[in-house]
Amino acid sequence: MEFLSNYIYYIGAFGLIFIGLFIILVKHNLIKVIIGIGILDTGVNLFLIAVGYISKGTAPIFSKAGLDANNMVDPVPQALVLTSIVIGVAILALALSLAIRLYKHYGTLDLRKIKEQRW
Amino acid sequence: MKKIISLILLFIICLGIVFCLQDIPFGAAKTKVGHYYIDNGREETGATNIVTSVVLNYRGFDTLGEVTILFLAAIGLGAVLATLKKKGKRQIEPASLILKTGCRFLFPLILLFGAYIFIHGHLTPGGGFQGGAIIASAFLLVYLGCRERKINEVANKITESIAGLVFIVMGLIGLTVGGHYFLSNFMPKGEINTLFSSGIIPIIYIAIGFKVGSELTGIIDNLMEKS
Amino acid sequence: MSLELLLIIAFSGAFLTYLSGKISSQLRDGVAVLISLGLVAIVSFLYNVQTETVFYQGFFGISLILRMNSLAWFFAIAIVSFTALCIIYSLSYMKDCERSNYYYFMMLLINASMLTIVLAGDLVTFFVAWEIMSWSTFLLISYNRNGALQAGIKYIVLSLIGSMCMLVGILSIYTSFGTVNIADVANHLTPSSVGYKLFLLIIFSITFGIKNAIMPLHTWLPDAYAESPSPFSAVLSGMLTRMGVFGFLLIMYVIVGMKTTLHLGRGFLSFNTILCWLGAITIVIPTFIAMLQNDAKKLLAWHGIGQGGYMIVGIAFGTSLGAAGGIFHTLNHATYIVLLFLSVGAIEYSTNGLRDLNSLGGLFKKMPIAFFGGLLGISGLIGVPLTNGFVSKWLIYKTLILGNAPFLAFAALLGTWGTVLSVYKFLHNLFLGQLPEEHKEIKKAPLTMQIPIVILSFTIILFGILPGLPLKVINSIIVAAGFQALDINIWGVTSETGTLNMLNIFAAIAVFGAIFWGIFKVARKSTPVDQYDNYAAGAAVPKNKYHYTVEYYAPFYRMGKPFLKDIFDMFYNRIAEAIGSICDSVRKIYTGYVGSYVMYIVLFIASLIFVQLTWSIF
Amino acid sequence: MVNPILLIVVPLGLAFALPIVNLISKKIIKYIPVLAFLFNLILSLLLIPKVLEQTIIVKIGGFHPPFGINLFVGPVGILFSTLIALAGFLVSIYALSYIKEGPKEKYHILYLLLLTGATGVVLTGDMFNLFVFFEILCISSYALVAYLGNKAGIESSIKYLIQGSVGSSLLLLGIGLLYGQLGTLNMADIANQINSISSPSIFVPMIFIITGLGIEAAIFPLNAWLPDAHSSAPSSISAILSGIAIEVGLYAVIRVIFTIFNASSFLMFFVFLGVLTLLIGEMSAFSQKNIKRMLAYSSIGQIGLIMFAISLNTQLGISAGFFQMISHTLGKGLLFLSVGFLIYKTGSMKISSFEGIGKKMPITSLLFTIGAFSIVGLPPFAGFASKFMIIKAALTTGQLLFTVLIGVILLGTVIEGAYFFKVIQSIYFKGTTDIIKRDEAPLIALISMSIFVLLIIFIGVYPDFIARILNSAASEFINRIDYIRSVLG
Repeated sequence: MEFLSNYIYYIGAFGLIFIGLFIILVKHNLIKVIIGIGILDTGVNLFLIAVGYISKGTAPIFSKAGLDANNMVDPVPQALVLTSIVIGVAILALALSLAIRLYKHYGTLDLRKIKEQRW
Repeated sequence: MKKIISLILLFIICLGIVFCLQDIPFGAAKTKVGHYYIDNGREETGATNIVTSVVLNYRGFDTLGEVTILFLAAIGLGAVLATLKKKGKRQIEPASLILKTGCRFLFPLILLFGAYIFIHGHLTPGGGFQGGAIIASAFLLVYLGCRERKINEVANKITESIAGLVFIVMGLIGLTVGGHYFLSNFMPKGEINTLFSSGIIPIIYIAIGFKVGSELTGIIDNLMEKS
Repeated sequence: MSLELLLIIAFSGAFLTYLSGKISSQLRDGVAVLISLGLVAIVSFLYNVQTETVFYQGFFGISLILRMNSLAWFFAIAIVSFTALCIIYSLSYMKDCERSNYYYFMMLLINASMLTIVLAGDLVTFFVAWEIMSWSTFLLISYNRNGALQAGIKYIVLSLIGSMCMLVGILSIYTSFGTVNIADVANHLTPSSVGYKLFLLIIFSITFGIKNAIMPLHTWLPDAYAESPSPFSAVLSGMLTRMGVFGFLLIMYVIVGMKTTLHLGRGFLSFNTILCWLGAITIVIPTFIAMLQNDAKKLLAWHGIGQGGYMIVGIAFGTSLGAAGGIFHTLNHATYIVLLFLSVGAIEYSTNGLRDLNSLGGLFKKMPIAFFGGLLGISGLIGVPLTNGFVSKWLIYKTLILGNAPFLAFAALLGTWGTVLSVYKFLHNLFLGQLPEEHKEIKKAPLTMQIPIVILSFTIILFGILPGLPLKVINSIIVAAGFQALDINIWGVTSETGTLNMLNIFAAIAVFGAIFWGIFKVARKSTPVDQYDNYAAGAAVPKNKYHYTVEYYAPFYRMGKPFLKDIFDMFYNRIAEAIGSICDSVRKIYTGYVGSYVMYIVLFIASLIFVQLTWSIF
Repeated sequence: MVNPILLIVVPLGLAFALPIVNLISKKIIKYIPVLAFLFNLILSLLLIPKVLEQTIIVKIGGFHPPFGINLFVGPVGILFSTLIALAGFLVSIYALSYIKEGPKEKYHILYLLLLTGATGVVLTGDMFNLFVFFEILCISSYALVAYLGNKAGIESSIKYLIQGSVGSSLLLLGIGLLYGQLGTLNMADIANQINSISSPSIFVPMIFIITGLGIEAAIFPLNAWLPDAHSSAPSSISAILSGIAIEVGLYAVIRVIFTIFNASSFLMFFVFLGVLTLLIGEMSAFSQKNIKRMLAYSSIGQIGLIMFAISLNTQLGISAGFFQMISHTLGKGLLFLSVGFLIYKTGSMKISSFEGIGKKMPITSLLFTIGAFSIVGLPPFAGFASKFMIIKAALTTGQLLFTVLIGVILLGTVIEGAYFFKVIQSIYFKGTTDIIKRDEAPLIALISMSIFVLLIIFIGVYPDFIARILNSAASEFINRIDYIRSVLG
């Protein structure tokens, strides 16, 4: 139980990462695959935040006097996650627009049927 | 079969990560760089929100890249959807009066809230990206509520470009006046914990707020209109 | 005249020809002839010059060297003169062809690159020129479209294999000794191990063996010769293929050195013995395959392979007589094979591209010059006394007999018998026998085509009667390679076991010839009849019914066909097909299904992590 | 003062400004990339002598390296940025006449950003910044692959996007793991501390990072997107993707292996992977009917060759690898550009449809031929010089294994030669013999392609011209201590 409470964020993060990868690997529907990419992204972001967390820490904002600098979480992963989220948004937006175009061309989103480019 | 193989492979990767994570104890003390930022961030940048000082000053170049990526997504989306033939006028069912009025009422408030978020980025949680996203949500609300309304694409583009240019120009001014470093905080840092403090951070965050807002709006617009 | 300037003229001449062709075709013809003759003049002025100059140092700091000595001069003069003759010949042969600018450009480019090969004083220059020669040859082989395409691909693939081998060899020399200067390399190589020398010899032999079409590597040659434009076939067979002989001379006697090359290995398995036997095989089999050919150029092509065998046997046997014979045979072979290709070309020109031996015949009266060219050519090919082929073959036979190699000698002799049979078919089916009806009226070959034929015919006789002229140069080559000098006089060679003196032979033949001519004149009884004045079983033979040239050697053909298949060619084709199908199945891994692509990525990571966790090798 | 930051900022600023310019005048937008990369080219060339003397460390925001982001402008960086600017400049000139349809201003923005991303990747000295620029490079490639909006383009783009985003997630995961262990993102700082942590916990992030970057670098099992994407993009973009993008990806991979992780034992694996990549690429290209797909597979082969050379881990090997990158950029760029107009005029990508085009477009065909010769490695073109250097490097090591592998590589070269020569035959020696009316590519495109040819011949004949920078570049990779010291002071 202690193990779980110690590592729950890691387990959650990697759980999301593996769920995302698993979806990308086994699902045939493009939208599901894009959702998988989203989950994968989220998992990575969660992991980054978990890396910077310290037990019972506060946000690294000196909004009022008397905050203990030693009790603040690492601000770097938060900055990284900010960037990473934006990148995730960009990729998802582009992927969805491509999915729209692809559906217009093929009339399906089943990746097993979208195999004109091969060999 | 494929599922089993996938699971086995993922399990192996999982094992590797577990081995690796042994060296990264959860919730331990802060690491080197983070510690430095928390200790020196206020003096060096003048922002009380250390995340903001990291995002815009210490790692400002990343943020420039980040803004670029969002810009890229908007442009890329436009490029992908551009050649799509528009179907005839879509039949839009007009929204109910309550919805319309609600939208009209909420729209300026959301804008105001977004502006508040990005203007106070260096003091409180939040910043340009968050504020921009909130602004974009206001436009999304308009799309959902007052369906016949459209954004002014030209104005949107101009906002987007100018906001991006402001970022670059601020950086270049830093290159010429502020100790010859790109994106250096050449403006007076002011008194900590006041609105007009921490040099170029608020200016850039405002620019980012506008840029993110207009870009996300552009994306929403493209997806709504062209599909 | 410095060597750089010579090469600059050669290369820029090629470009100049192309550019002038854009202005007018007459100008281009003039420029081409001028350049090629100019090169002949310059090279002949360089006779007996020995120089070595560094001309460029910008290529990774390697000093690139040009060098002139007797070996280089001998090949250089041969290259430029044969090319010049072929260029002159082309003036009318290529007149109405498409892309003639391109043709002349490539001819002169090949000429220039061959010239660079023989003048190269270091291996990098040698290789660069070799490659330029290879790809430009490919571009010209493919010129005739259709069948030529396959031939071109076959040529360039084998050629690439060869040059890659050579590149490895050259770079291994460069990394071992830090120099590519041929003379320096030879010095450095003397103390190195036998194994390394053998490695070099073998790896270079693959390259040169492919170029010189030694038996298992010959497969590109018949198609390439047959499908090229005839003047280029002549250059191809006369000089370009013989760059292989030059290469063998270079690697065996200049770089590795005569003393070590001979008997490198154990007993029968020594390098030069094996090369000799490959040469012997190359003499025998292609000669008999040639007999079955019905395409005039293909027939000559197979002979080209066979004659290459003589050169290899001569060179690889490793006595002064043999080396001289091999080198001399290279020159002689070039003379008569160029002549034969030009004669065939004249027929092609006159009959609008026919070269099928079954459908030609009786052209003797129509094209006397071509006939005499062909006659002298095949005489040289057989080695009839008073032609140059006789001298070099005599030298080679003598080497083999003196060297106690009866089987090799027998193989050489067998080759000659085969040659006699097959070239007679060639001469008969083209010039003798009945003239088919449709060739009654044919174009006359123009003067520019006849001049080279006449010059070459004259050269055959000249070198046949006065072999001392070229042998003098050859003597200095073999002396430079470390062999004992031969005792040369203008009429032939003197050696302790028997002297070759063409003067005596000439006298004897002249006397017998006069006697026979006299008898023939006095006792002549025949009456000429018209071509179609034929009767069989009392009935007049319908025209074109019995055509002598069809299915010549039919019984032999039936006998030999099962055995004389080109098994190597089939073997290579099989390999090529196999590689093709392997390649085709390899690309099936790109299935088009994106899930499997991601699976590859995950598999990559998982396997690496698995390996690391299990064995921790990284 | 010329500051290397301008190499990134100026094209970026121009890209941001382009929508406004487009509103003012639609005609001048296509000249903006030309200007931007001309500026970059001049700036890079000006910087080369300075950089060769001493590495320039650009501190962004004025913060000292482990705390702020820095650019590391060493010989490698400047070599790549020159190459990127050169290719970008020439291809943008080409695009003046090539890009005629679609949302043009978006094309130019994406094009600018693609190359800006590439420049950023090669110049940055920060791990996360590398990731950001890598994403700029990747996302603009996704969009540009789909630019034509046809079935093939969209399909390739979405497949590329799926694989690429999986890769970037893995990359970020690796960076996160590394940050968790070392608490820093600066490459020099990571490199400085990397020996202090145990091997399994360093291996996993390394694998993630290499895989993430390796997807863009087209290393063998990770390269399935490449043939689709390179063959479906507009030809000018294919030239950039083949000539710049994958090489920048490979640069990132080897930077990670050499400088950051110092994983020389891993390089042995890379040698084999390189040979495998080469063989798979060449064999897949062998029986292709589609010309652009063939060229794309050939790029995979070339990447394998570069990997092999660099993984030899000697001064000579690494500089040979860089040389091969340069000659590949020039050669493959030229091939894609010339093929672009061949396809434009015939309307088909099938090799069989090029029969007889040698008469219709003699100059373009000639340019294609020279590019093919250079890629196959025939003298006197650049490909020969680089191949010469690679073989020399492999033989200099004196190990039998490398000699054998060189044999395998040369076999791959023969296969490559076979399929390129088949195409050349179709262009010149197949089809009708009738006189066809000339229909040449536009002059401006021919000029830009001719510059490629001139460079190919010049470098092929005079390789010493770039020898010094190649040598310094190789030293930069070999001496990682110098790298760390020059950044951290």
